[in-house]
Amino acid sequence: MKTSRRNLFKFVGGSAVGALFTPVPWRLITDTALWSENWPGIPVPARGESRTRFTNCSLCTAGCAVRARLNGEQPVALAPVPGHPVSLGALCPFGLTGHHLPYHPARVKSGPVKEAQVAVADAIAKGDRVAVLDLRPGRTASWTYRRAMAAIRNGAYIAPPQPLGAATAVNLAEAKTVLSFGAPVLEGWGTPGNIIALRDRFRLIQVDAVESRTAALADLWVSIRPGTETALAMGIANVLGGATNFTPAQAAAATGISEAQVRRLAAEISQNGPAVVLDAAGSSSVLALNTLIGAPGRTLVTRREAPLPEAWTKAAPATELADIPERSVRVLLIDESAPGEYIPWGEIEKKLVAANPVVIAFAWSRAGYGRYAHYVLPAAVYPETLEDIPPAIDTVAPVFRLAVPLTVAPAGMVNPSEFIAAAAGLTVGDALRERSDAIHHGGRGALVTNADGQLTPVKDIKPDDFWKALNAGGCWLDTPDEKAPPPRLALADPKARSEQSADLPLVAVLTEARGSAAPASPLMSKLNQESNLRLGPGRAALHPATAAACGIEEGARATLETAQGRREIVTILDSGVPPGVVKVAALPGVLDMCAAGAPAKVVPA
Amino acid sequence: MISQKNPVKIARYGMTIDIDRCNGCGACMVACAVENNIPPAHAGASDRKGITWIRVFKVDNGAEYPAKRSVFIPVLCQQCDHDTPCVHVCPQQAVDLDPATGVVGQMPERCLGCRYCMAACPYHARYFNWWDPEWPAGMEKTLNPDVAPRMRGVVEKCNFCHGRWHAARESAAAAGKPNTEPVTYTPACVEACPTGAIQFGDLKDPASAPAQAAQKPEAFRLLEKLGTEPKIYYRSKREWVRGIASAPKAGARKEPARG
Amino acid sequence: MDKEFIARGVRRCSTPKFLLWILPWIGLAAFGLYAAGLCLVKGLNQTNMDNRFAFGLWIFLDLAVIALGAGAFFTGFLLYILKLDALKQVINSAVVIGLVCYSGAMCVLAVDVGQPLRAWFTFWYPNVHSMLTEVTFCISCYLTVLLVEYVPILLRNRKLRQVPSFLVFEFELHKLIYVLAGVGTFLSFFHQGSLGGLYGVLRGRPFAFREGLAVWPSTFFLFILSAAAVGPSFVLLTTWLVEKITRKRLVEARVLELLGRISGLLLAVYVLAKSLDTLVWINRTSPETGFPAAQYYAWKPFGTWILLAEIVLFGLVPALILLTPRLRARRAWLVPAAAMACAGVALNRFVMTIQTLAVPTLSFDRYLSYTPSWQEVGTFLAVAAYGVLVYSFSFRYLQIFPAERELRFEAEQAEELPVAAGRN
Amino acid sequence: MLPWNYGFHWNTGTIVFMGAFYIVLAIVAATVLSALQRSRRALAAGKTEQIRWHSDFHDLPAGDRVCRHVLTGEFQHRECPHAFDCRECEKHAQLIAARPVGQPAEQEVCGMEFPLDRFYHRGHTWARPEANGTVTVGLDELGSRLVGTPDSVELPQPGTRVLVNGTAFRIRKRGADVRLLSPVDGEVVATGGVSRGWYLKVKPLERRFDPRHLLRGAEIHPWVMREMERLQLALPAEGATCATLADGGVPVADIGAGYPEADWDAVCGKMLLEP
Repeated sequence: MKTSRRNLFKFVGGSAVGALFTPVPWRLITDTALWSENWPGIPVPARGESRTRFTNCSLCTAGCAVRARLNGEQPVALAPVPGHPVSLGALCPFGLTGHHLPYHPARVKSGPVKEAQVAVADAIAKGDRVAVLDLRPGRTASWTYRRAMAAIRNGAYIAPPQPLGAATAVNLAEAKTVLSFGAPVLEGWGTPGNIIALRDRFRLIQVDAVESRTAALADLWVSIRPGTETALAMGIANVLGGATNFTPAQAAAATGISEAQVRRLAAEISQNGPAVVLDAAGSSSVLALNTLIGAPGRTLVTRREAPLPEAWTKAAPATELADIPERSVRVLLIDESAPGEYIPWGEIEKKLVAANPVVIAFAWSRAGYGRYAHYVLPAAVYPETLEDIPPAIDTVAPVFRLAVPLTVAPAGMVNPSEFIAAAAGLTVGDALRERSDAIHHGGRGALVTNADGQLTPVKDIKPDDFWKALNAGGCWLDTPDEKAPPPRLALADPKARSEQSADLPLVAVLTEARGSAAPASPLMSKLNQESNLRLGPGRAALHPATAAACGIEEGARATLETAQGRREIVTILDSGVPPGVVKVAALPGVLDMCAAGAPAKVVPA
Repeated sequence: MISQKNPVKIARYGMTIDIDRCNGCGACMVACAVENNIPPAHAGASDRKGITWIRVFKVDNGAEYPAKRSVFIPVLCQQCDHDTPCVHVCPQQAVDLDPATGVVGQMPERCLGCRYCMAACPYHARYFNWWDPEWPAGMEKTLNPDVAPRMRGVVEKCNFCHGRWHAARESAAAAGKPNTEPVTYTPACVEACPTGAIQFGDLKDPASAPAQAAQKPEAFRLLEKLGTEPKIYYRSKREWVRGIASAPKAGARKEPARG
Repeated sequence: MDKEFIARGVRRCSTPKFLLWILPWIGLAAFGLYAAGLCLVKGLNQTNMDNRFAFGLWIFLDLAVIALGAGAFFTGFLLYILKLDALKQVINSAVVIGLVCYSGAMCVLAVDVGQPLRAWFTFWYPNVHSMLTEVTFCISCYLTVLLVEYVPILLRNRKLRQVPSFLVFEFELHKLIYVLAGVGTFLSFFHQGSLGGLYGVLRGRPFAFREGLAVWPSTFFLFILSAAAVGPSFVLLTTWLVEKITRKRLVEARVLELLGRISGLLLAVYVLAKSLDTLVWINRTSPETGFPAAQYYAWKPFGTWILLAEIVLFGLVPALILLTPRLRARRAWLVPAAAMACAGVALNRFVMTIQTLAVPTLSFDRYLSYTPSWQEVGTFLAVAAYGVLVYSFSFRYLQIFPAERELRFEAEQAEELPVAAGRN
Repeated sequence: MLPWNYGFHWNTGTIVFMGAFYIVLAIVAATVLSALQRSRRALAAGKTEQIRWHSDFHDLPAGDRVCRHVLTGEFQHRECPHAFDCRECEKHAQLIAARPVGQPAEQEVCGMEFPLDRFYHRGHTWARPEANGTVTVGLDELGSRLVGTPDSVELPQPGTRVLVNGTAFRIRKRGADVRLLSPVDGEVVATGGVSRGWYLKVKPLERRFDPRHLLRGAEIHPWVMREMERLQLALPAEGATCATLADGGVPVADIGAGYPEADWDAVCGKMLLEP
């Protein structure tokens, strides 16, 4: 048969049709479908050997035990450790996402270390006042600071105010009634696991201007005018026979609740005891109620600190910021690496000398004091650091546990205690190891190992194994202390509540108490952007009526103004916020410009 | 899929959520995102364009202070067992109800992104990838190797941590268990919940927490009357909370309520 | 300059004038294409749709235009199957309208889905239980049919006819047009219905959920009816509009009246069926799912007025007008009635799409509102512009209205020979 | 779609749905393919001219498709079912058999000559059998007055075949480009022109000329009268530079010149049966 063009066409067409009856083309299409599963740019997770490691979360003093899942050397998931004696198998959203922090876009990667060293050395040489502000006292590092400050001529160690005293713990297990003045009892106060475990055993009365999560879940929510907590406390104190000339009637008038309610609150804490009174602002006049209801020794107890090496005796005292004379500090070193309570910059700034002071911040980001510091030195962030975590306020027994690094810190990170010790010419070896040995030497208490959940008496362990166990995320736990009564607190007169002016018609209420410069995973946007569970940074919530009065609608950009300053915010309408109140997330930036209950106003941008 | 030779013991994985214990911390939401490689919110994302396979809502009783009470309700895919609204609407079988586990599965790699299933779902438990997923530089290293990230333009939803289920199956097989037996495992949200409000198990196993919870008088399911047999049992001792299960009261929610 | 393309014996405006007319539409189309391009390149985050409002302007547009485009299949059905020869005068126009509507809808759908590249999956892994599968299959088939039906109209162009093979193919194809009309009718009946079924089967959305026969909810049949009812009205409307714009008589008055009558008849049936369905839904279907029907209408702005507007104002009223010969005979009544009918069905599609999604299902849900982004509106406008353009070109160069020539001679006589006008 | 795809189940739904889908596809495809096939055959068989005329004929307004026996008043209404090809029309045969066409008194109609020695096509061409067996084809008086002196004439080459109702030759005038329908089947042997009074000489097929489909004798008068009426309908009354037909005027040598307003293309198309 001769091959004409016609025949060729016939052949091609025929074979094409024939091919349709074989699975080949169809298979091909199906596979294309599978190949088109994803397109370039979508990351493909690396596969590695799956491991498990334990550590303790150092994002707050709760120091919850963490079981980390590693893919090769890379932590890919963090989970609580069920049945852990201290953290009781709870982990908060921040703890669950801790392994994201090293990759936080806001992280500081490098800093002027040399210049900072020179500046400090210069000041020390001149004998000027050099101070360390330790946002999380009670750590081994804190002792290093104190020793370093003692080693130089004019050093000072500053710790944030601890109204109940550094050694006082709240013994919730004893409490039958908890009266909380805005303390976020169920939102990250103390050790979450502990509170959850005890929740059914105490009656929670939450005094809160807005319906915070704690207020929503409290047994009783007392909604008072923002900023009138002290007034209410004085009123209650008066009922309880506290020496004050502030009557319940006055309290009622100030707070906006009925006098009967004031008396009922007083009755609750006095009769339905043992009770404890907590205050978010830590005002002594509120906490003094504890003295009136006999909390000290029962619900308020002293907690011994974990044993220290004898060598560490020469240490500077812990001074409160307030006690530092104004304009006296030449060089201020702020250790922000371990997040703690944020002190508004205004209060710190007062203490600095007028003429070219030097502020050095050891920080993971510039979000905190980094905004004011002359030198921002990059500090490693959880879970890169090896450090101990001081006990939380509701931990009655002495504990010692380490945040163990799960990943390697990037180059260029500065270890604050090494930096400060070196500056002070103090030779510190491995302080943590020394501490561990001291504890082991003390011979008290037991060691908790996470892998098996065993509780082994310290006596039965060798020092090296003890140290190893601690580095494997273990936890040393002492027996609770004999009840030594904590210092009694005196009643002060209520602060005159700053009156609303026509210029600043609204009252600012701070939420998300964990709003210090503590790092948070970008994934928290699930809670504060992709849902309304929490108030996101840079956002403020208003009652729709209030917003309408200010001429603002949902999602609008606006400016929050207080006597101290102004700040851009995004407004959110929330019928849960009482009228006349603006609810803002307590970020450092916000805290610098407005305290809780401060008069404020919101104007459209 | 089921093989005919050795008939699979049918499991019906379900959940029980004790609303009286939920303190709205949101641990379940972030744990879910970590487990299932859900990226942080895109700059433009809102609570209506985000991806939260499990989402905790703050719900109040509509009253004013002092009568006002609020609770937190985690809402995830309710894994409807009967007339599953999303399954039969999908034009290309990207959604299926696994007969062996009762889990409503979504195949993002087959999804066209028509969003018909989202319109069909009464619980708004399905989420669309409005953006391509993006992680801050380096953070993609923390992705869970067991779950593939999804591209933009496809729908996704809770699948009771299919990755974990699969892992459990593997280890069970490695341990020489017959693959016909339902495996026991724990989804990320259950593991993460600090108050233990969320419990997970096989409804077919009378000893399991959800099976027990289902019997309790305080148990209820959302929009039960639709007849879709959801497998998430909520619990509350409070009458008004159980009322949440039923259809909305006309105009009950005047202003936008936040939670 | 393009005279040899224009059919003999019809009068068309000068080329510059025509360009002037299409220019703005081209501009609009270009803008719309840019908007659509954004959605394709950057993704659907460009729209204001969200997880709760998964459907928006586009789906509403699709439903509406496909309902209005039903004129194509229904006129074809009446002409070729039921032999209403008078409709020969509008069938071509109806086909063009149908083509425009369906192809437009397809384009918008391609933008609307998140992964257009996977559109073919529907054909590859079809889930035969999904109404959307039925819709996809039927619409794509029917679009093919419409294209085939459009070919003869195209090949009748004066210039193309010179090419022998075109001429012959057109002639042969036209002989078989009955088959296509039959197939088209079958397909259309199904996908118009499936579009209704789309919402009727949403068990999870009691506002839309309906009971029905076998696998088909009542909306399936309502959509078929309403589409068939509104199709002729839309053909009537467009014809009238073209007559007004071009200042020509294109079809005999009796044809428009016939269209009106058919429309009115079906509309009346539809209104009846719709009312019954609504009653059943309010009193049984909805309450059984735990949703008292009253609550759907308690959210402003969608009060009961919308229901009344849909059934009475834009349903019953036009139906009655179109069924009254005396009114039908007057353009002043006929055309507005047709317009109202179209509006009514569009409103129905709007309610089914938007209100269904806006009404909350969970008790702690909010009643949602949604405003389309400019990208969405742009795409919408592009489709409109595309329609106008295709129609304009077809009208200029193809014989959309076969009766036009004769009517023109008559008209010219009638101008000064009232006697002659009496003829025919 | 296919059994080996994940999620595929054999069940009634699938079978019914897919069945319907494939059937529809098959029907549409078959329709298009058969149309193509048939047109291929038609082209091969050289039916183009025939088809062109048929589709033209379909496009003619009903009024222009009337049977010749309506012109003579034998019917009230009758549409020609054979596209003016009476050769295959039994009705015509019967009628002619019953009443043969008579001869009229004079061959002048409204001042135009319609010689009786020839046969007239409805498209205004005439055919005159010659002694030598060929047939002369020309344009009748009304036709020539319509086109006047053509701008150009396009004649077929000698040797080309012309078919009844097919294109005989084309004429261009005032932008009107019209084809003239051939009254005979046959082969062109010679071409003339306007001046010669005839356009083609055609050798009929099988040497015999069959005029059954053409008008003759007494049929001419009523037909021309009707043609005048059509012409009058086609021409606008305003702007006429000569006495309009409506006023009973007779067509002038070049009607077009009298109607500068007229869309001449349309008029010629209408009169010469090319819509």
